[in-house]
Amino acid sequence: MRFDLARPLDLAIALAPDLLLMAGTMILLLASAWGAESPQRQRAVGRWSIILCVLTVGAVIYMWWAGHTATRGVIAVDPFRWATDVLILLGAILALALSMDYLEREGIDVAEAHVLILFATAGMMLLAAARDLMIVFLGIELMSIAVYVLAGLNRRSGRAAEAALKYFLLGAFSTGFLLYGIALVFGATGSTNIADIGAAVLARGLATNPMLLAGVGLLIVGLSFKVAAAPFHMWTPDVYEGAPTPMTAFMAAAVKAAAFAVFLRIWMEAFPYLNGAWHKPLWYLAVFTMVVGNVVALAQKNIKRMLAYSSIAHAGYLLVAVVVSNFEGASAYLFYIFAYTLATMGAFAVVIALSQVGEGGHQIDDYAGLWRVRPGLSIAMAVFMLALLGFPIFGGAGFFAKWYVLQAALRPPSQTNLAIWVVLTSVVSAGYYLYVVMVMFMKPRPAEAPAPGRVPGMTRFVIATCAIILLAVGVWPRPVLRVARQSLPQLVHLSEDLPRAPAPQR
Amino acid sequence: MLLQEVAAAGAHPLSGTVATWMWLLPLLPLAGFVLNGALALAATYRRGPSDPTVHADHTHGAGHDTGHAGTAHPDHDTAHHAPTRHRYAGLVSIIGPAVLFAAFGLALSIFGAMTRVDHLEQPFVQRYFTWMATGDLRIDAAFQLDQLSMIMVLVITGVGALIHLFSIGYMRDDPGYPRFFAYLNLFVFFMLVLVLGASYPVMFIGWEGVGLCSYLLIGFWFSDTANADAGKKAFIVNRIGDFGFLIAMFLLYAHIASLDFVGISQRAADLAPGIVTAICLFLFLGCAGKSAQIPLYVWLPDAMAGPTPVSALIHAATMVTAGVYLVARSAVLFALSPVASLTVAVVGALTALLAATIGLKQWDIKRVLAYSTVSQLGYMFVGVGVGAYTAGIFHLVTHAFFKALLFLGSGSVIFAMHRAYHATHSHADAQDMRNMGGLRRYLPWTFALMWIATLAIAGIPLFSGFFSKDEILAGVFARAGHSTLADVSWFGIPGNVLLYAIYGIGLFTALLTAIYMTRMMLYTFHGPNRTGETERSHLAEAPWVMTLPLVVLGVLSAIGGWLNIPELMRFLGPPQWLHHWLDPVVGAPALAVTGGAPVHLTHQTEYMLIGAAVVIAVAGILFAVARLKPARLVPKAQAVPERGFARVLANKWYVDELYDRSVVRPLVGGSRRLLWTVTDKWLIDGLLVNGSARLTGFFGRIGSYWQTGNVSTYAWAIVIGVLVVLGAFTLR
Amino acid sequence: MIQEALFFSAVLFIIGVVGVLTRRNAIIIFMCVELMLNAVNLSFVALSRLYGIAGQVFVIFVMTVAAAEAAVGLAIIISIFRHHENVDLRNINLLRG
Amino acid sequence: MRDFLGGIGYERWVLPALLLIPIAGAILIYVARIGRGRADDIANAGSARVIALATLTIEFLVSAGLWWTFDTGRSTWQNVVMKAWIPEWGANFVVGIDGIALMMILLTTFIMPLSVLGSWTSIREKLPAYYALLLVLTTGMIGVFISLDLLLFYVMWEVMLIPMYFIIGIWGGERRLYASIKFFLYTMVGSLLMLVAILYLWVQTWQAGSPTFSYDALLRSVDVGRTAGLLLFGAFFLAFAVKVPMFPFHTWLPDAHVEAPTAGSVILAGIMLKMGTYGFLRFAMPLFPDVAMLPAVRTTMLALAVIGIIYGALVAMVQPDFKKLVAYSSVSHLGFVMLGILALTMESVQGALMVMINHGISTGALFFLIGMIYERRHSRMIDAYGGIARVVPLFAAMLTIVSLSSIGLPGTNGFIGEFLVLIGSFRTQPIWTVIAATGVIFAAAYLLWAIQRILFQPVTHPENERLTDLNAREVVIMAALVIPILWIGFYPQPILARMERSAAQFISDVERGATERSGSARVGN
Repeated sequence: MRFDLARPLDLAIALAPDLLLMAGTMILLLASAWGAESPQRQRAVGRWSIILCVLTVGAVIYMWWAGHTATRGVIAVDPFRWATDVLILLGAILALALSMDYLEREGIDVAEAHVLILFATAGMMLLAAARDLMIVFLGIELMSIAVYVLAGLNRRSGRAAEAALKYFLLGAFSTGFLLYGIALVFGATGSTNIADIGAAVLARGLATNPMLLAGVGLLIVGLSFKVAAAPFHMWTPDVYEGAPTPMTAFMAAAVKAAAFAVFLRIWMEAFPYLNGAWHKPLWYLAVFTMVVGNVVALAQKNIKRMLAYSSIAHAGYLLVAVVVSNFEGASAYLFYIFAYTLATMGAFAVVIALSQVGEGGHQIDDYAGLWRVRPGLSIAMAVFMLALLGFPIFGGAGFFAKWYVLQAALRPPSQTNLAIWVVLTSVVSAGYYLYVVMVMFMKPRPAEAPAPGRVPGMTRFVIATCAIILLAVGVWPRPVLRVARQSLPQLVHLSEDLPRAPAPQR
Repeated sequence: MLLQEVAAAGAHPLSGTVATWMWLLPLLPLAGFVLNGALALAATYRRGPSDPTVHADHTHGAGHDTGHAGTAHPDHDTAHHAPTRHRYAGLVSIIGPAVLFAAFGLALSIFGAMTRVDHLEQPFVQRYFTWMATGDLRIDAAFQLDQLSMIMVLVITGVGALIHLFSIGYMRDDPGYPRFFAYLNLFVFFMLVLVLGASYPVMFIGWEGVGLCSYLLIGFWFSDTANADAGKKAFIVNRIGDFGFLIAMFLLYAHIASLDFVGISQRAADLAPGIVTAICLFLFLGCAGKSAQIPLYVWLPDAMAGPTPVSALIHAATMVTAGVYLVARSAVLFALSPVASLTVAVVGALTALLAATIGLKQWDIKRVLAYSTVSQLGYMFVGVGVGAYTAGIFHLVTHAFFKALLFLGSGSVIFAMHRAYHATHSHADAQDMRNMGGLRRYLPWTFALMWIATLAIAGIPLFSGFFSKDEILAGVFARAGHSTLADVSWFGIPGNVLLYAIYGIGLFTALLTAIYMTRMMLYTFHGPNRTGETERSHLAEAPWVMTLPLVVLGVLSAIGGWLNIPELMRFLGPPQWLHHWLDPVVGAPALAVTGGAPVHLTHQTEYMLIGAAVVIAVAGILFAVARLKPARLVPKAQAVPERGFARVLANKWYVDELYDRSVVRPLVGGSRRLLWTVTDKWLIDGLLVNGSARLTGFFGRIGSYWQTGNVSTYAWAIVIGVLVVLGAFTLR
Repeated sequence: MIQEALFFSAVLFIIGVVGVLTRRNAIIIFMCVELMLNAVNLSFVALSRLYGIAGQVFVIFVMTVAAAEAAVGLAIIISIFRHHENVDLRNINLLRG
Repeated sequence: MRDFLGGIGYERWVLPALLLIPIAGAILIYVARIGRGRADDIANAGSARVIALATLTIEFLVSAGLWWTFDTGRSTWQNVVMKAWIPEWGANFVVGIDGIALMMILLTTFIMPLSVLGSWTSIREKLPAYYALLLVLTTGMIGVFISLDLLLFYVMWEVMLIPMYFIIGIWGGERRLYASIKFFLYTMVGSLLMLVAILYLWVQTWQAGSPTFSYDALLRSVDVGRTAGLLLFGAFFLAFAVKVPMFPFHTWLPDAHVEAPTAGSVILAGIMLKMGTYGFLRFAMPLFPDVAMLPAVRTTMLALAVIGIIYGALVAMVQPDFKKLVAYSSVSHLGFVMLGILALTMESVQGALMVMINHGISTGALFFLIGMIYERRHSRMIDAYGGIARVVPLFAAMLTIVSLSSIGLPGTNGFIGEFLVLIGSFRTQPIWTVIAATGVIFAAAYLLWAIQRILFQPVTHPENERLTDLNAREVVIMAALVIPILWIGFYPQPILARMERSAAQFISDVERGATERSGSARVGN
């Protein structure tokens, strides 16, 4: 059925899954704050959070199945939103599972960690639904603030505190730019609704309006920071290394998914008619991100910093999908994020399984000869590395992800040179991904190296599911592919009523 | 498909006769090889442990076939040590020669069948199966029997059988006895395939096969580096020749799309003159490689490192003559290109002269014979070069007899010398003439028979050598006056002048031949004995199994000339028998060279030519007897090194050193330094591959260096980013 | 009137940015970021004269969010203080490379 | 035999079966390992070897059926099996064979069981993983040869890489890390560019209405104009030239060969090098005939091929390490194959195919022999040996026969291939052929010099006295390789007959395509 978003009841129903999640989170917040801190409480809250997420996924899938649409309004009701929601919730569930074990092992009995993850997820779902710059700002802030705290969760370690501080200061700084961008766009077009902006740009031919262009530029800056695109990426390695590993995984996967969802939606709806004015900067941004991400990753000796740069590189590949900014780009984004989330979550899960208490043992060379001691873990890690590299069959869905992005890039108007950049940087990425595999499989196990402890239940579950799903989709990608192709953002067809934007009074 | 084709060749007069069994000729020696080879391996192979890595360090693997006699003589064939005969020696010495005699018997019966058929125009071709057929190339595994190949088969099986007999005695105590006979049989198999092949590719199988066998047999005593090197050198130089043969085949196929002799003879006429010359020159490059002509003759003297029967069979009688057979077989092509024929003749003459000069100053008895072989081969190429194909083949046959005899004779001398030195445990060189002298008292049979061969090779009348060599020289002289060769000019020199020059060189070489052969005889058999007091008593004639083949060969080299008696001497027997016999094969091309009509010399000129040849031969012998004083010779140990021109000759005009420095060393050194180190290691690997890896690594380190860790740097990066993005908008 | 307001808010914004770049103390930097946000609020209020009430609603949103951000931010700065006795950013570079 | 196989629907299930049998074997190896504890060295993981050998022997027997059921008359694909894989993109699981693919499959299934036998005792640790990787590698290789869908081809092409990377990396020699990463990156650069080329072609079909990866559809429909064609051909060329390896892209081969375990080198040289030339035969030239036939492009490729022959032979001559020598000799042999393909006459293309098969057998045998003496003496240096013919006569006999086959002595299989390539190429490229023919001389030089320094000459090292001769297992391997060497040398006709039509098809595709597309005067010799 078709929601008329002007009526609050319809709006509430349209936001049902988000409201369900937020309500659940409130309850859990009270529950975790009620009693004394203890590992059992922490695990209980964790379990309940996962159940809540699963319920939300159920709600999302119901809304998706019902096929609701909505008039032009503050939020969007289209399959693209539901698909992004599912991906975000998938990331959240995996992060929650990992953090339950991790917090117990590290002795941080902070049940609120799970609640914060849920808050961040709520923020992201809001972003996915946002069709108004105001909602975008709200979503970003809700997500970011929760994640700032998550980064600094481990009160005992100075590194976590430093990571949180850096993320906070630079996050706030970039939000400033984002906000200023929104203001300028508001100033130029008179509205914060993406569809109205698009219509206004077309109606009043604002393509060359300096104020609008400046606003768009600042919007790109704000979102690029969140996505960790190249010149704005410098916070990522430090924050990823400092933050507790499950939180890093959450940041790498879910945050990126949400941020790119907004990126895509704005660019496909608001600014398609700027006759490519924004095309050039995004193009350079994508190439620069890919190159910096991959090349600097080569020099990394710490696995978490390496994975940080790898996530920057993948942000570059996703930017290619944005640059293409057509339906192919959107479905390529969805498929890519699906594969990327599984691979990154899996990789960080393995890192958790192999690291000692107190964030030790993160040097790649500590993994020397691991295959001889822990064959299962090393094979899983190899699968994740090859997935991130984009290798067929052994890398599973990773290959089809990169293939889909390349294919989107080569569609007319084809960006052949961009495709070449993707391919060449992939070769460079083989350098560090395979280094991990080589260290694990081909180097002899040093005698004095401590045998890694038993892998806790949930982490083992996460690693297994990620690897198996990846490999399965790698062989038979059709189901995920069909979903990705159909869930496209429902763009406002210009035939609908034009905006009632008030003419600017002098 | 196999058998119908054999039956289909019904039309040929020979099809009903025993000739249909001609495929058995090569098959017999092949069977011999398989049996002897199995025996050789059975004796020495002991199965290794199932897990070699664990077993690697502490077991003792003792192979029987020690490959070399106890005393480590570097380059001489010391045949035996403690007389322990090989376990299967008896069995092998039956299989080896029996197979050859059977083949010889079959060959004789086929020859008989061929003579009964009055005039045999068409060659008898048997196709067994299609070997290679792609696109419009179709090569059948087919044998062709005609008069020319019959003669060659008779020589190969006949002389081969005698040499097998000789080897029973000569190799008696060698631990590698079955292996020797296996390789020898394999050689005969490949040689028969070579001569019986019906097309160039099938012939090429034999061609490279004999090259392989000569490699295996030269390096038979492989534990000496010198022998192994000689084998390798022979094979690689042969391979250079084979390269020429291959290119000739490609040219033939590219231009007349057929490679079998029958097809070529039909279509040879429509080849362009330039192409025919190219084909013939490349074919001759193949012959030069195989039959040791300039510039590829260097391997034959080193091939003496192999056992003497090998030198006799392969490097005197059969393999080295394959080149002459090839030219005779492709007479159709050579007749069409006078320039190529002249080249063959000129190179033949020069090789004959060069080898003869070197032969003068060699001290090793086998090296003298080796250079004499090279020289005589030169003669044969002069014969077939100028178009006197019959004369060339005739000299080939007679040379097979007396050169095999000379080699086997020198074998029995070496056998005796080695037995003597072995008895007294002295390490003197059993092959050096300076250690011999006066052996006629101890080896009477060998002495007498070798004199027959020497007279034959020198060209003394009534001996085989005289008839064949004189026929070649007469052929050259006649064609100088009137033939297609005479009219054409060769690099500016008119044909007839060239032919007369060749005739002159031929005469002078005959003189040199007489001199160095007599020199060899004098130093070996005449004058005082220099072997040494104690050894002298042990010098004795070789057992009958070695002397009998010598006698047979002696008889053949004496009466060999009877095969093709010149017109002039009709009184001796049926004249020009070989000429009429080979007429169907090489008759037409020979006529083509002499411009349609058979050339004939007036009786006066013939007498004059014969007279000159006789005078030369006799003068050579007398000159040697007069000048050389065997008495003044001293054993090799005390011998003073030669000086001046003699040293140049002794060192073979330094040709080996020239090749080594000009070709081998730059090639090997160049590819090590220039190709491998520079191109491969530095340029491609160092610069491009590892270079690009190091470059990206370097940029990576820069990137991580800028990651300073303090917030203000990051803030600056963001601001710069903002400025860049906004900037990008303005300049679009 | 709008132009002057927008220009003034741009100036304020730039002062905020410069403040973030040059200052060393975490709290000062945070205050500069707040300044940037308020600069944007100013431009929003100015623009709402043109496009009606939507601008001012946005300002309310921004202020609440800024408050929440301040709370969380200061908590983080306190945790840094606990580790380093000072909040001078120059010696906070444990994580680098 | 043919009707029996026809009866059980052999055509329909054989090709998918060939892909699945090795996978089943790999799974079986790990199933057999459950609950057998950690240690998997030879002592208690021997079952892995047996399962691998059984699986690959079954694979060979199944594939041997193809030899009889292959219809030499038909020029279309045979035993075609088609299943939808990703319809959205028009990618299907399409497999089928023609003459060329048939022989390559038989070569693969013939060499794989021997390579398992060859590494029976030389691989001593982590056996289950090793043999599982070998089995997966078989699937990858056979997949490349039979796939008629470009996406499937690309996936199989990459799948083949990982097992070999691990085999070299884990069970290799001292510098295995460097060698394996170099091998991987070298091939990956080429194949990723090919990926972009395939995608570009795919987008063309997408624009023309129905997106498809099917080889036949692309063969007919690809017409991308000269400049794009040049770039695409360049991408394909690079991917396959690295694999062949052609001259400038060959430096990975010696390292990979030297450091790989015996079975690894055998498979690398025997089968994986043929992927490159197969790629040229199947994809690079038929898809872009007008570009391939451009005089400049064709001459450059010919030059690289002939340089490869001479360069490979000369550098092989000066190698101290016998395995590196054989590796460079492979560069030389594969140069002949490329010359044969580029000359585009029936004889030369058939010759090229024969050299691909014969090189697989003779170089495979050479690597087995090197592996055998390496197991005994743990050294690959030629100077570490000398005069061992006396101590290990059977080994010496085998090494001599195999070297002669590698030199191309008539009567062995080597000669058939080289002779056909040279005689065929002479008709269209006489100058290049004459230069290439000198390669025949160098081949004799470097190999004979090597086996002389190993087999003949006096015994200088005392350890060589205690070498043990071949055991039963090794004799079986060598017999299985020497028999085809002599058999193909003596009677190659059945193989040539089977490949005739596919070679003719290849030539007509390239020449017809070249004339149609370029529209210019008839391109060719």
